[in-house]
Amino acid sequence: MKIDRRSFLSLGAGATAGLAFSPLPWKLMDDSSIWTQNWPWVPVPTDGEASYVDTVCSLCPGGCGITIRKIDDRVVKAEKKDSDNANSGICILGLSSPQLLYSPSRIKTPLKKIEGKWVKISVKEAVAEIAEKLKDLRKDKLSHTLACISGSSSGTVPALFERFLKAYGSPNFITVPSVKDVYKLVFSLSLGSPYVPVFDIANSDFVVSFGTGLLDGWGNPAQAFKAHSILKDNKKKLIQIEARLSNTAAKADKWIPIKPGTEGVLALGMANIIIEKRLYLNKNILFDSVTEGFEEFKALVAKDYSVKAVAEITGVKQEDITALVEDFMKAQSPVALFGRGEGTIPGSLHEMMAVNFLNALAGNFNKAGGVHLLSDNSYINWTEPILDDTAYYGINKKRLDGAGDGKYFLAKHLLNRLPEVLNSSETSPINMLFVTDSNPFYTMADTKLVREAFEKIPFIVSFSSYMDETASMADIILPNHFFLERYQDVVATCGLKPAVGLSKPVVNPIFDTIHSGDAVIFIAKALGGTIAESFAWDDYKACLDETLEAKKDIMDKELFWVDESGVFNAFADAESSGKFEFINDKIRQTKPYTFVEAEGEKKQYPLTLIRFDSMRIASGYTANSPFMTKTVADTVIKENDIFVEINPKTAAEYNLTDGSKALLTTPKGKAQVRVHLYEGIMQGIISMPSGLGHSGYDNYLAGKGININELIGQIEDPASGFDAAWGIRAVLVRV
Amino acid sequence: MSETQKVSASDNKKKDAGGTTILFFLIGVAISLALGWIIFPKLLYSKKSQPIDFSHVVHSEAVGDCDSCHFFREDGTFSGAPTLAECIDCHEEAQGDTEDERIFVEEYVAQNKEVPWLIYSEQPDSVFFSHAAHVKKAKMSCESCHGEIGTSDALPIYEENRITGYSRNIWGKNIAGIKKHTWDRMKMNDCGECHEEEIGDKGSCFQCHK
Amino acid sequence: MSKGSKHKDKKFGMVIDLDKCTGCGACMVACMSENNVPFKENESNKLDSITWMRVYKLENGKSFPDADICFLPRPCMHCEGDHGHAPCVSVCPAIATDYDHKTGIVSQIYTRCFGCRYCMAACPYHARYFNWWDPVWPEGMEKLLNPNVSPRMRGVVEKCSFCHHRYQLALDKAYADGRDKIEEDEYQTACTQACPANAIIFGDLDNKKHAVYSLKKNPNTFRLLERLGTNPKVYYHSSREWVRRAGDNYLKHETTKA
Amino acid sequence: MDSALIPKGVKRCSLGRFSLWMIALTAILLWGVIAMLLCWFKGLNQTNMNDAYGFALWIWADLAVIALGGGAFFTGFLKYIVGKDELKNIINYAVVIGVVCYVSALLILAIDVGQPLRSWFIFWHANVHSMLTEVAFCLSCYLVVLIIEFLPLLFENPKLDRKPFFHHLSHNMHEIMAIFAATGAFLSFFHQGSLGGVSGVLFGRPFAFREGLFIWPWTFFLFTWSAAACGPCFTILITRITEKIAKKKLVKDNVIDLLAKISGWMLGTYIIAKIFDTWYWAAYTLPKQGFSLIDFYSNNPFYGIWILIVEIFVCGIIPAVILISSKGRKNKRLFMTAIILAVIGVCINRWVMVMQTMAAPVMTFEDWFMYYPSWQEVATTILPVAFGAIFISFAYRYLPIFPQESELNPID
Repeated sequence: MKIDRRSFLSLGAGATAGLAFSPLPWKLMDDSSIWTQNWPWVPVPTDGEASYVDTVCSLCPGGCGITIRKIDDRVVKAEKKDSDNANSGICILGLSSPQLLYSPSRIKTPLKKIEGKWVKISVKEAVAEIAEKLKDLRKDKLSHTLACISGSSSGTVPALFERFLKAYGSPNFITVPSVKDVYKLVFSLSLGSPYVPVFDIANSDFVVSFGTGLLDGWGNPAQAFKAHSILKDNKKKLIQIEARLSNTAAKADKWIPIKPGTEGVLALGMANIIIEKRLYLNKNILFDSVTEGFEEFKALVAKDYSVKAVAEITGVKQEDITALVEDFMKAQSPVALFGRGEGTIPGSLHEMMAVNFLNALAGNFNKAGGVHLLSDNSYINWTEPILDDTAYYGINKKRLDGAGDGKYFLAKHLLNRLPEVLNSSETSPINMLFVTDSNPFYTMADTKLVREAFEKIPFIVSFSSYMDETASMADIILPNHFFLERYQDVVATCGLKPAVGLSKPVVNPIFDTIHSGDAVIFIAKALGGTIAESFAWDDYKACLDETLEAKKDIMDKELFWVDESGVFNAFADAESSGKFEFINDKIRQTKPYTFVEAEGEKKQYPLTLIRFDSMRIASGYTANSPFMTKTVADTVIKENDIFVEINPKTAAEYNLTDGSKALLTTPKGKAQVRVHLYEGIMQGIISMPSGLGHSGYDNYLAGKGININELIGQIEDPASGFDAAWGIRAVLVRV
Repeated sequence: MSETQKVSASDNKKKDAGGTTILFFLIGVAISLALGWIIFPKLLYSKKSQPIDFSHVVHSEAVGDCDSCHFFREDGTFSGAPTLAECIDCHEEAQGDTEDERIFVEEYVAQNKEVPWLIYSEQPDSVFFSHAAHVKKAKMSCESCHGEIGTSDALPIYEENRITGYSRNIWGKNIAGIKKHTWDRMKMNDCGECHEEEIGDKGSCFQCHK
Repeated sequence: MSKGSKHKDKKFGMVIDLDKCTGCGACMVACMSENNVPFKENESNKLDSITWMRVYKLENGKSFPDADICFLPRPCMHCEGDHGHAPCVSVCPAIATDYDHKTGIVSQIYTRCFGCRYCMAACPYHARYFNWWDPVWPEGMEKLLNPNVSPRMRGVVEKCSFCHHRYQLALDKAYADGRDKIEEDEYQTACTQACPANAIIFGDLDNKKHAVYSLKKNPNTFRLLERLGTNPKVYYHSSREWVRRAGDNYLKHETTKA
Repeated sequence: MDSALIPKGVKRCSLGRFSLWMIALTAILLWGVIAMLLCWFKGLNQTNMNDAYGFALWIWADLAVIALGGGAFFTGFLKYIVGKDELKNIINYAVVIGVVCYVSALLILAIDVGQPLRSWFIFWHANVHSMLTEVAFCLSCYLVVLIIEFLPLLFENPKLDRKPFFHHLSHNMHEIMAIFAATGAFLSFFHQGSLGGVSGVLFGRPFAFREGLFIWPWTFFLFTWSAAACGPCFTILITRITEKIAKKKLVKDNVIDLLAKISGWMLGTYIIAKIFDTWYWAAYTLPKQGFSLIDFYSNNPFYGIWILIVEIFVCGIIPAVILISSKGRKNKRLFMTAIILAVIGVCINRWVMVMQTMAAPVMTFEDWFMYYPSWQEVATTILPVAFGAIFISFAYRYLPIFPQESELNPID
């Protein structure tokens, strides 16, 4: 036998043939594809027992009852609570809460900034350090130089902060204002009490909205959407008056474009027609015995707000105005909505009063389909904090923002005045700033001014759960639990009644975070003396239980406790004259009617930039989840470029085509943008979404687009002092 | 003459060479068959022991049927392997004095740590298997798929496919895929086979996939 | 299949009221959250952005002030075609997608799909998405994954399943309770459940008692691209003629189907 | 050095020169291989394809390359079945080109699928209703046939031929080649059609969808027809290019002329059918779906009516007329123009059936989708071209592909 090359060849051939008859190649082929079906780098969700836990969403002021779906001890989804009562509902933001809970931009432990770098510290160390600094201030009689910016004014946590400032000795507790503050002023002035209006849209047969973003995030979006759907089911009308074809305008039965900022003029013009044609008479309402200042008001609108003049100012056709008035007054239960967009910018007091006069003339207060007035009864009945001399001295100092004083006599807090106050003095009048539940450095207009002001403050303590813009400027961060990890009372509205909901921890805190309520109590205890005495609770949970008392059992069962007594009943109950007052001394003091104009020279800035709010972009303290940003259209954000909407005719004037890059300049700043041609916007107006251009947070959000607040300045409402800017003059240059 | 000689010589050579060729061919075949049928399966599967041993017999005598520990949740889903929560009622304290019992109580129960059981019948993530449909609706016995594990006194070695990460019970112990019992294999075709017999069709994809 | 058993079959479908849809995007997020849809840092390229449910913005093409827009949520249409001959089902070479005659749902089996993308070429609704990238969940976020839906790997096609896993779970519950059938409200898709405007109604299109049955017969109800013969199971409702017309292609002289 | 491998009676360039040529081609090949590996390991995000363009450059390349490779089956069909014996002088080369084209097609498909390790599912879990299944089966079977057709040629290499086994095998295979050719022709008629069916059955895509006979849309028949018409043109084109590079005549004019004439008639009849198909589509199929022809040739930056004119008139009617007329065939320049136009024509046809189908919006509220390939797509598409050039170079150098070569170029 000779072994040659051929033998090896045949060995190989045999081996090949043999392999074909062995499982090896076939099993390998099968297993390699099964391997691709189970790639180790693709996560496999761990299975477990599913459970559902109800809680109240506190990501926006809406306070919806939601259900969290859990698998064992992890949160997998937020869902609408399966019931019609108890304010159940969910929106895109609430649906995002699981992503926000596990977000990479969560702050995982208390942090301290040392030489510009974040260093982990313990809760104990953080509390001790803050207390030490606070003690020093007190020693120097500077307790009033502690300020606190709170995102909300309602509920126990803001109340604890406010109480802390008082006990410590500072008057400078400032809340982030919203349209709700102006709503209260509207009714303070005309009914003598700061009622909060609830618009009974679902039962109305004719809704006129003066730029209110009914379907763009206003109020409680979930409830607003539900109400709108009922309107559609009942085939009732919605009219939207707005410069831009917003989502609300698109859903409306009629969209009436109007020059922005002139909505109040239109409302007064409409009031004039109603009075002139005596259409209010058949409305069986407030007149004669129940109104005051009506004759004076009548004369005022007759003089300045003829339909012709109004048409000229607003750009709305005369016949459209008269037709609108007719339809409005013909309706059984008409209602006029006020407050622009989603209501994060408080807005013009006079404009809202003007619109509310339509409600008065239609006599719809507390009627089905009209405006329901809720009193802001507090369920928090704590004993007053104990004040020592230092505290007493401190709280009697003037508020830094000037609220409640002089020309700002109406407002309680004026956050928008803070940057100016800080910038106008050499050294910061604030030595320490608490920032809780808010991101003022991002949400306040005129970012440049705000940065300058904030940089002056020697010590900032942030209580944010996220590495947002303000937190990154802080010196110490005591991160709050996310709402799915904590107890908290949430002030809400159930149906047409005031209510309080209870957020309950759905999971144990996943990071080393601390409830802001606990943080305040611990800091107070660390300070000792009367301050510690004022905070006798062991912790926040004890405080909450004590505050809610028996209500808690109801909340545990039904999430919400409804305040049946908090409804405005009859005009006779009103605290002052018991009448609806068109004009009175206080109103006269506000110099009616002045509406806010956009800042900037028309010549230099021929265009007007307005902001628009979108459900898909959260613009407040809570920022977008990755899923939400994913839903944002490519005509809003492309890569990192933001788009500015412009009418094609205006675009042609500026030699701009769809998608072209341009430099947007306003009196407040410059930004490179791209343009999106949109037929749904008035000529000469351009618009940009709020809520983008974050520098904080994670890579799913940071760096995308421009923060519109960098381009828009605040404009003090001459009547209230709140920010009433609805836009700014601007110019676009192709680049 | 010389021509013929030449031819026959070459023929002889050919024959001889042919024999060698066939022999080598057969050797090749044999090597491959041995490799494929014997060595390959040994290499393909890694053997793993369970963290602790467990006797189904002892437990079923003590607590009853399978569903005492492998139960349906209220929502109709199947709980699978029991968690500590189920064991703790009896095993707060050591039951008996075996080494495994000691480990279980000391390292798991006392430390509240779940036992990382290796699941023989673990299907991949893409599979939706409804225990409710089979046990509750079709009233099938556990044995029809899980075999005699319920009457075993010790846990068998867990074999894991090194490429796919599957338990060997899915493909079956027999490398050729031959099965004698319904529980010998748990591949999709085995599901299909039974469904075809019992229901008349294999069902749609989504019936068993997610 | 015998007639009797055919009668028991369900035909799940949807009616979406475009008059109510506000374009808020809640359905999209609910869907992504329910179905373990991956997300990337940059999702602004909508041609490479997986959204089983996508809300389109329709424009009427008119100039200011007559311009109008309408939002149109687009899940998978679960086309029935001609007897289950959906555009995508018939072209898949590996039976990775099939039409279930018992539910009317078009399935997609990610582990079977080998990524040829023929189904995507076949689908006129762009309802099918390809996993161009490996899915990546940032650290900690893998906790969000729903165990009832299997995450997809790179290189396969995925699409809306009408939340079929919820049907599986509902059946499980029914079996465990000793029932054979589920009630209509036991099985709802995530988008239907989440829609704050209640614009989506989901149910058995053949069930005369269900809202979808009467809604689909409304003269203002239409389907997308009906003329192609795709026979979709998602219906839309709009009181605006231009919206209904945008639902299909028409020659200039043709009137919109009522 | 490699003279032992070179067939008898022909002259080849020096090994050094050949090596240089190979190095150049291998460099291109490597570029393609890098792109291919990127696609396999990093995934298809390396391409510019997207959810609107699931089918793009690669699928076009596949369709085009198979149409061009159609020369093999149709020449085979003509020689073995119809009995045009002269074609034996070009059939070898047609087969070589065919092998290149079909291997290329399968390679591109292997890169194109998102899960290459699962690609065997198409056979194991086949859906018989899918045109792609039909394509995969026929393509693979036909490639096997082509290789069988190619093998005897390989065994005719002087070195292999000396071994009696290969010599006899080759001889015997020649005997039964007609059977393979017939099988191949049948498979080819079928899969060329299936490829046409791939887009023709897409009833959700009005641009591509065609009515037809039974389960086969008209594109099924048009694709087969056009491949039969233009495939041989590609064979002729490659032959001419080879002659140009080799600087000698390899196939006699009468052979080329015959093939060209048949192609001309095929092209002519095809284009009539294509015009009829286009007219029927525009006049009956489209309006039923609410479309008019111009919808597909307007409102976008690229696809104008010009592309239809170029495909049908410039690259269809004109080359057909030239190739049919003997005067046209005699005029060398005109002849080559016609051949090139025919090849371009079939490529344009495959292009529009893939790319324009994807580009054209179907939902009224969507816009045209425009796409350009990434370098990885281009490189992987050029990869088979480089592979083809290498394969053909080797085949030409070492195999007696052109039976008339030694007669036409006697070595002194």
